[in-house]
Amino acid sequence: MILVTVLILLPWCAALWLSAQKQAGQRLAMTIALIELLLTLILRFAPDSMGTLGHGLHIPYLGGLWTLHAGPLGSTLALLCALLIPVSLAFAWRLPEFRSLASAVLVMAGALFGIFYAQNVLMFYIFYEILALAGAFLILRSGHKNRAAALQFLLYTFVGSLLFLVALVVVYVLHGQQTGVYNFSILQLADTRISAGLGIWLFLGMVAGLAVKMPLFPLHSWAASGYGHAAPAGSVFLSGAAVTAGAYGLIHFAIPMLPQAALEFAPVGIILGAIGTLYGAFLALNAANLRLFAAWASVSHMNLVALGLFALQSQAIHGSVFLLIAHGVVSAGLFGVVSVMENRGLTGEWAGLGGLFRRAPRLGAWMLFFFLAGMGLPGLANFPGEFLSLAGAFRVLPWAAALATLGILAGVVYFLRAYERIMLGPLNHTLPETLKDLQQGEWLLFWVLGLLTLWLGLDPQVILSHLGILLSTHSAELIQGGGHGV
Amino acid sequence: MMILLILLLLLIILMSGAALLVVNDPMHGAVNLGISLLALSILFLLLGAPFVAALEVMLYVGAILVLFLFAIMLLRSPLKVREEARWRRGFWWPAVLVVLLTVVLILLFGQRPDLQVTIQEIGPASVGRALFGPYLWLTEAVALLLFAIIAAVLAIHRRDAHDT
Amino acid sequence: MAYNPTLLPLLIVASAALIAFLADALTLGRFMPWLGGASSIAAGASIFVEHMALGADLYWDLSASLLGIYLSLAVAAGLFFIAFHPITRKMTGSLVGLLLTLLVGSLILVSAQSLLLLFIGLELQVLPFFALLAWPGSGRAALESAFKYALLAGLASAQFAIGVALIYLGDGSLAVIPPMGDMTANVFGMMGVLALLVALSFEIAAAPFHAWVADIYQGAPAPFLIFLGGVGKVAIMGALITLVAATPKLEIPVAIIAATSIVVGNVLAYRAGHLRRMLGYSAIAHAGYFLAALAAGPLGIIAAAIYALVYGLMNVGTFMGLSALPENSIAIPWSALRERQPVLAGLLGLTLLALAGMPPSIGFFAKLLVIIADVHDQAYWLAILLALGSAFSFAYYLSALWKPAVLSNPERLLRRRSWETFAALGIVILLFAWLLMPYGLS
Amino acid sequence: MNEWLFLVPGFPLLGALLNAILGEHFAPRQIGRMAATMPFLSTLVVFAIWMTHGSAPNLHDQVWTWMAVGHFQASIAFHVDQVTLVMISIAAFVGFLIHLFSQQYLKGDYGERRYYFYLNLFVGGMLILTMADNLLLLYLGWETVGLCSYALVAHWYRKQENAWAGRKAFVVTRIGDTALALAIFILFAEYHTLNYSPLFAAVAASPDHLALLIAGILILIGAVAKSAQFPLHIWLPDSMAGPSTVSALIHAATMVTAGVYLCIRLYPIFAAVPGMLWVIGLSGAFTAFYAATCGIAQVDIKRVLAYSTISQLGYMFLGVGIGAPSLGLFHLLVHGCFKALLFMGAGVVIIIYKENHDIRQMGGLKKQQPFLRWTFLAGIFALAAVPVISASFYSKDAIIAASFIVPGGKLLWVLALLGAVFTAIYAFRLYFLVFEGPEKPGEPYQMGWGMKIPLGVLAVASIGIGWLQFPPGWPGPKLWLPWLAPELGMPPAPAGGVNIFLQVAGSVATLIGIAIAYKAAQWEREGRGLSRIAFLFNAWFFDRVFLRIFPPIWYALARVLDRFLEQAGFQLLLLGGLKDGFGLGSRVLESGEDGLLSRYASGMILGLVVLLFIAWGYLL
Amino acid sequence: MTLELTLVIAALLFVVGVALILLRRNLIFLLLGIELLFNAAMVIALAGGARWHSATGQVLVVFMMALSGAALALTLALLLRVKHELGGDSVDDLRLLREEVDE
Repeated sequence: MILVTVLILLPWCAALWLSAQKQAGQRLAMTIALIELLLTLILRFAPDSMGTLGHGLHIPYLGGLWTLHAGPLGSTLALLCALLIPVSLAFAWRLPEFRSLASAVLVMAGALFGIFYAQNVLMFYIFYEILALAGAFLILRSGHKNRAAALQFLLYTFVGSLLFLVALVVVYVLHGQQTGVYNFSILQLADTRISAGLGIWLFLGMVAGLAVKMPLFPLHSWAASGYGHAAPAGSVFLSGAAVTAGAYGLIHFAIPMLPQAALEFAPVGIILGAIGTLYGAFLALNAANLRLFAAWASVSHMNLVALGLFALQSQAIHGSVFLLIAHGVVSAGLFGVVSVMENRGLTGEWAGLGGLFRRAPRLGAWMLFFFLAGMGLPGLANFPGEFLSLAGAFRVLPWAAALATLGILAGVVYFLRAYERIMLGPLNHTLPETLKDLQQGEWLLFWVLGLLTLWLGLDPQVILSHLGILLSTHSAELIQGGGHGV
Repeated sequence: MMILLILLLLLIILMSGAALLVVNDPMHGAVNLGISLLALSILFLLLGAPFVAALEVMLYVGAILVLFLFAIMLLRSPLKVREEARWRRGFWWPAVLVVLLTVVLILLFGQRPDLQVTIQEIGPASVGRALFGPYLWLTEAVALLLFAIIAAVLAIHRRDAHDT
Repeated sequence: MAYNPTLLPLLIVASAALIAFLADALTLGRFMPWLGGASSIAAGASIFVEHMALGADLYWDLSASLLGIYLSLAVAAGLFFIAFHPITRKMTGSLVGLLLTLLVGSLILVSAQSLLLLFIGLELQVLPFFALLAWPGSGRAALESAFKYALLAGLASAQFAIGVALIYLGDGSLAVIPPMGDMTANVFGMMGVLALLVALSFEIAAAPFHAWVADIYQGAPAPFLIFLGGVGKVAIMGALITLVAATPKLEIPVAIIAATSIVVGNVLAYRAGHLRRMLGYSAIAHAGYFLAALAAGPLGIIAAAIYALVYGLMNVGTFMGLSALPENSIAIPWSALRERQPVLAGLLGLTLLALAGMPPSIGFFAKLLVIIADVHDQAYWLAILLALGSAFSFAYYLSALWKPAVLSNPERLLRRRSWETFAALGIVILLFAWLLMPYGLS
Repeated sequence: MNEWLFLVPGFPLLGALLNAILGEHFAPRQIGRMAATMPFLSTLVVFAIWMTHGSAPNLHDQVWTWMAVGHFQASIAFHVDQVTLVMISIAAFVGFLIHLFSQQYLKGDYGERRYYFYLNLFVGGMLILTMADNLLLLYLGWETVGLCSYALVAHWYRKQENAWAGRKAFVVTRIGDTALALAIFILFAEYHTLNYSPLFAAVAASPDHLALLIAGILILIGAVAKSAQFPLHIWLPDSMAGPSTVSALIHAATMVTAGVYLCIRLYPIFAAVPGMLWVIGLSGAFTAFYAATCGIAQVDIKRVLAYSTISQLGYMFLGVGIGAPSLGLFHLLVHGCFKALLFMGAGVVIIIYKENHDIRQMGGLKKQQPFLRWTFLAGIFALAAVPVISASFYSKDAIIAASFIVPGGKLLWVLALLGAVFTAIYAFRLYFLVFEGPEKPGEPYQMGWGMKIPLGVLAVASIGIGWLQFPPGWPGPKLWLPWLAPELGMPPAPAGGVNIFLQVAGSVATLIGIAIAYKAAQWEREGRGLSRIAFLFNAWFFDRVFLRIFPPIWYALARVLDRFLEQAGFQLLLLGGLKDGFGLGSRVLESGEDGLLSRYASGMILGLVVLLFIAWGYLL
Repeated sequence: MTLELTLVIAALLFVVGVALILLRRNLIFLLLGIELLFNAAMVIALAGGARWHSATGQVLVVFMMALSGAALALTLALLLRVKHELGGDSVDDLRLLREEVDE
């Protein structure tokens, strides 16, 4: 219980301290990040840590606000986010605006841990909003200081999340009227009887709020400008860790609250996910520069996660969660490569690149490695997730899953075309003379991410076997029974 | 006979109101207001409130109207009597609004309960008893307010205050 | 009506006001803010003591006493705050006197049960502002804003008077809850109540009657806006609560006004460039949220009371922050403010976030309560409108946080040690006051 | 023996891993030698398996569970039976020979370390593909092999067209991979399992024709793309841009045969659907004929061999299609040997003529390189299926003969026979142009023992290996078919008179081809050769048509989606619209209050009037 | 006698007052308009007093008179300063505070 509270509040105090100081404080930020990693490791693998950790802050009408519950899914995602903090800070080590980026990332990290260990839906909502706000500051402060992009990100997430709030309150009030107990904890709200018609509207509200964060197809256009204008090191955390909040919210809160409506929404969700995957692939092909390319690649993968998640089928949902974690690591690698190139003064425009492999073979090798992972090459992180999601979704809606499978082909086209434009072919004369290859620090960072990707690719059971029954017991029979078999 | 008198008063107020709307010089406006106020005090007498009728003449016509005249006198720059435009620039749109207002008042007027009443004289004594009986604290509050207004007006017009 | 304990708070404050007025003559003006502050705290304490007492026309029920205590504490805080502001160097006595009359009016408004008392409370509360807004030492813009406010407030009080008269004509008694049934039983009562509603919604700047608010916020000197936004508006909201509680049939017009003001407020604020005008327009939106709570039945009344209180707190915090800035500042010079007044900058940032409804602050929980009340009353469309409104409010509030205005000469920023303590207290309240809220409910 | 199975793919993967980690600290020479020892070790293990379980191999090694969610059980498990044993021996042995050959072939070239890394990874991937016991592991091997072919074809990345050729290879094979993935989904959705034996049992138990038909077609598309069969063959001629050793290994012996191996492995699925086998046979026969016609008009030495590979693979598919997978496998084995030999020989020829691939500028090399000439000639004999002495006479002619007696096989037989004629033409045309005729001296080049041993071994193999299985009615050992019978069943064998007629027809076709080839070589030297036929030279213009249709559509769709849907749709309408909507709204409302006092008052009165109307209408 | 006529007079006063405020250009007329509104209120109050035979009507009138006078006094004081400092006494001169629409 205290462990989680420290886990959440420590980064916030650190962020406060950082913003108050004058000098950059890299060392402080990195130590905090490593402490966080240690804490999440303990929480994930400590023998007795599973289950409800403690009740706190019990408020009459709102229920126990600070009840913390370390579920298998929540603590695994927390581990992923804790890993991404030091990675993103390491990539941003020499950025001039390190201080604001680090404080934004730390605030987001605290909010994320709050989300993963929350048992009370209102507490989840509060951390979700703080995450969105910190994300907007990250986009604004770190990259090109572009206010329009930050504002667009803000509008998308806040309109969505407030609709989620209204839907949540309706469920809360209905539950209160039915059972007389006014409480926001998910255990209580899970079994409210809601009429089908109203249920669909509520679920749409919740999907609007949560699916905007993992950019589901129609609500995705903040991602391009958001990732495009934030510093790539910031986008490492934004696209790696922050998007998991939306998916986690759907699995842990939205679906258990409205299982029947979730079942009816499944076909629509799969179709949107399929369209989104292809749409992201095509736009990545046509991206104007490297940042947008990585952004659209991330959007395409996250839509595949959405496809698996909405299929509500045991393989699909395990696959989508695994792809979520794999995407976190792989997109960290992708954006890491982008940030390393930008540290070396390359603008990321296609004209300024070409034949880079000759000057920086190590960078070229690692870029190919992460591009292959992005393509879903078997043996690397994305493949198990993609394959399980598609196989599961295929059993629910075959033609839509077939459409999404084209994404495998589209993936090769845009990744290899980009790789060829950057690395292969004759050496581009405009490249700066002093182009150094990967230094010791960056090389080590890529090795860590690379080994993790390889390990996840070859032995996915390390995560899949620990996920347990993803859909909470209540909604599981309803879905499994009414749904699409194991 | 009473009806005739009230109709006459209605006519006078209508006349002075119309004049007020049309007249150009603010001095004439103030005079017209005075006429309608006097007609009103007669109406108050008819309604059986002699104290208020007297008050109307003394307080309203005497004090407030005189206040207006002072203000106009202070505002009027004696040099030129320029022919300034009577109506505001955007005239038509609010005019339509006023007509609408009258229409809705007439519509509502249609649904009134019957108002047949026998007038009883309520002299100043009972009003005085009421003022300092049940409404004592109210009068004290108004007293405080008036005192505050005096302080406020003084504050606004301090001579050396114009240093901004 | 003979003396009874419910009148005690009014008497304390009224006597302090009179003393303050005299003090100017005896050149004791400098101590008046402290006296004023002490007397309002005493008034607040007395309200707390005879909590839930029913006077002849004053009834300190739950919401009235809650708001009453808040009002007196806010005025006390305001007085202690402006004691150091340069604008109060001249005629502090009469200034404090006017502010205390304002407090008397507000306390009457919050707890009045008789229409005439309500009318006088309104006048007591509105008239001092005519002078305060144009206080010597404030610019020409302040004068224009004062005159506009004076004229429009005059029109509003005239309508209020007609309303009172009509209701009296209708059912013969001046009580807000007349003995035989509802005020709106007959046509005159209905017209009268609507006139009252129009006058009061003008005062809190709800939609169709909102036009004046932007000019006043732009022109008026910041210290007095603490009182206009923090105290005046909250009192009027208290009066509206008693009015709507007494006449359930008013919920449809209130809902309509709420919807229009949320839409109008957000649309205007989204485009407003000038910081103070943006705050003005957003005040319209907040009036809309308050009315949305009011239109939601019995639970709505409690939610409205809490929302009024929270809104007042946020306004006090914002304008305390703004009064440190020079008069005509278009945007907040964050960097300069941070060096000279770090905690005050923190308070200003936090209040902007609270006004927008950022979760950990009480702004969010007040809005949450309003949404719960609306949903409870099946008014889903109002809840969704409120949600969308506050989502867009983030856009313009945060753009105020982001606009990097550079101050030509940082010295013009006022620096006061004591303001830091006010700011710290404000931050603590804003962040943790929501813990108390549910206990207030139960 | 079971638990040692993982070593077979393990050694090359270990080699690749060592190369990746420690590569920078060693000289390319040592990396090369380390890389070569790895396939040698796995060949030893394979040899050990031959020794111990040669007669009826049925080994199984479960290493670790890869994925296990509900019914979706896929584990890293290797299974060796007759077919797999043949495939892994080719992959391991030929792989080792190629490693040995490239020690000298690529000495001093840039990116040598990268070359050996991908070569080791390729051999490992190929071994995993063939030894996998479930579809998912096969898919892993399938894609790793695709990746290595991309990287090795684009080995000399400094020239733009080489990089593009690599990408083209990977994209086209990836089309096949997507089809294969879809087939796996269908099979999993229908039969809830990915392992072979339970899958075949379930298919046999309840054959659902529609699903199996679609799955079959999709698997065929996958095999066609990987083995460069007719519609999806365009990538093979272009991938000659890579080094010859790569072509020898990948585009001759191992990767391209993966498609055939897939069809052989999933034979029960095809058999369950009536008419499916005939479709495979037709695609094989037509490709054989089509590629052979293109082969005769090529001028680049490696492109001739590329089209010859496509056509020979066509014969293997024909073999599977007519219900004789064991014959197909036999031809695969034979082809693996002589095609690798030819490619390596071609590589040496190219070095001698200083990177000039045009066979018209070559000639009379037999005097300068006698050893190369004899080994190359052995390969050409095998390619053209010269009766009795060449190995492919026993395998290819057996397939052509078997196709005659299969119901509906007449058309296939005619195509195959014509293909055989054209094969003989281009084979010997190539030989005559390069080695016979007036001498055009090239660079003197001394082949070390590292190059001579592979060429010699493969030359002997391409002659001798045919004797494993004599045609019916001939005296001599018939070992191959009975050995494979328990797993793949006996192929249809023509009887008595028909048999003799077919064998004679095959041999006559080859001899006619050789005669025409002699004339064609002379025409070619005089400049009036077959290469002037543009239709054949550009492989029936298929490549150009394909490239003008699909990529432009794909990029245009991307541009359209980006400009109209993203910029116009989301940015402009949704967000821009929102902003303007707000702007418009606020301007309208603002005009209502341009600071004018009475405008405010009228706002109030308007509010009052509206409320009174509502009161009059509803509330009373 | 019936009170209809009195109410008609009150309605007339109300409409004229509103018309004055909305239409006239000179500020003095606006103030006159407000006075008319207050008088209308007084008439209605007295009609009520007459109808219910109680002195409350007259008490209402007394208070209204006091308050309207107070409000008028303050507004006129402000008007004088406006005339002195902003230079105009008509409605259109009050344009200092407005949304610079073209910013």
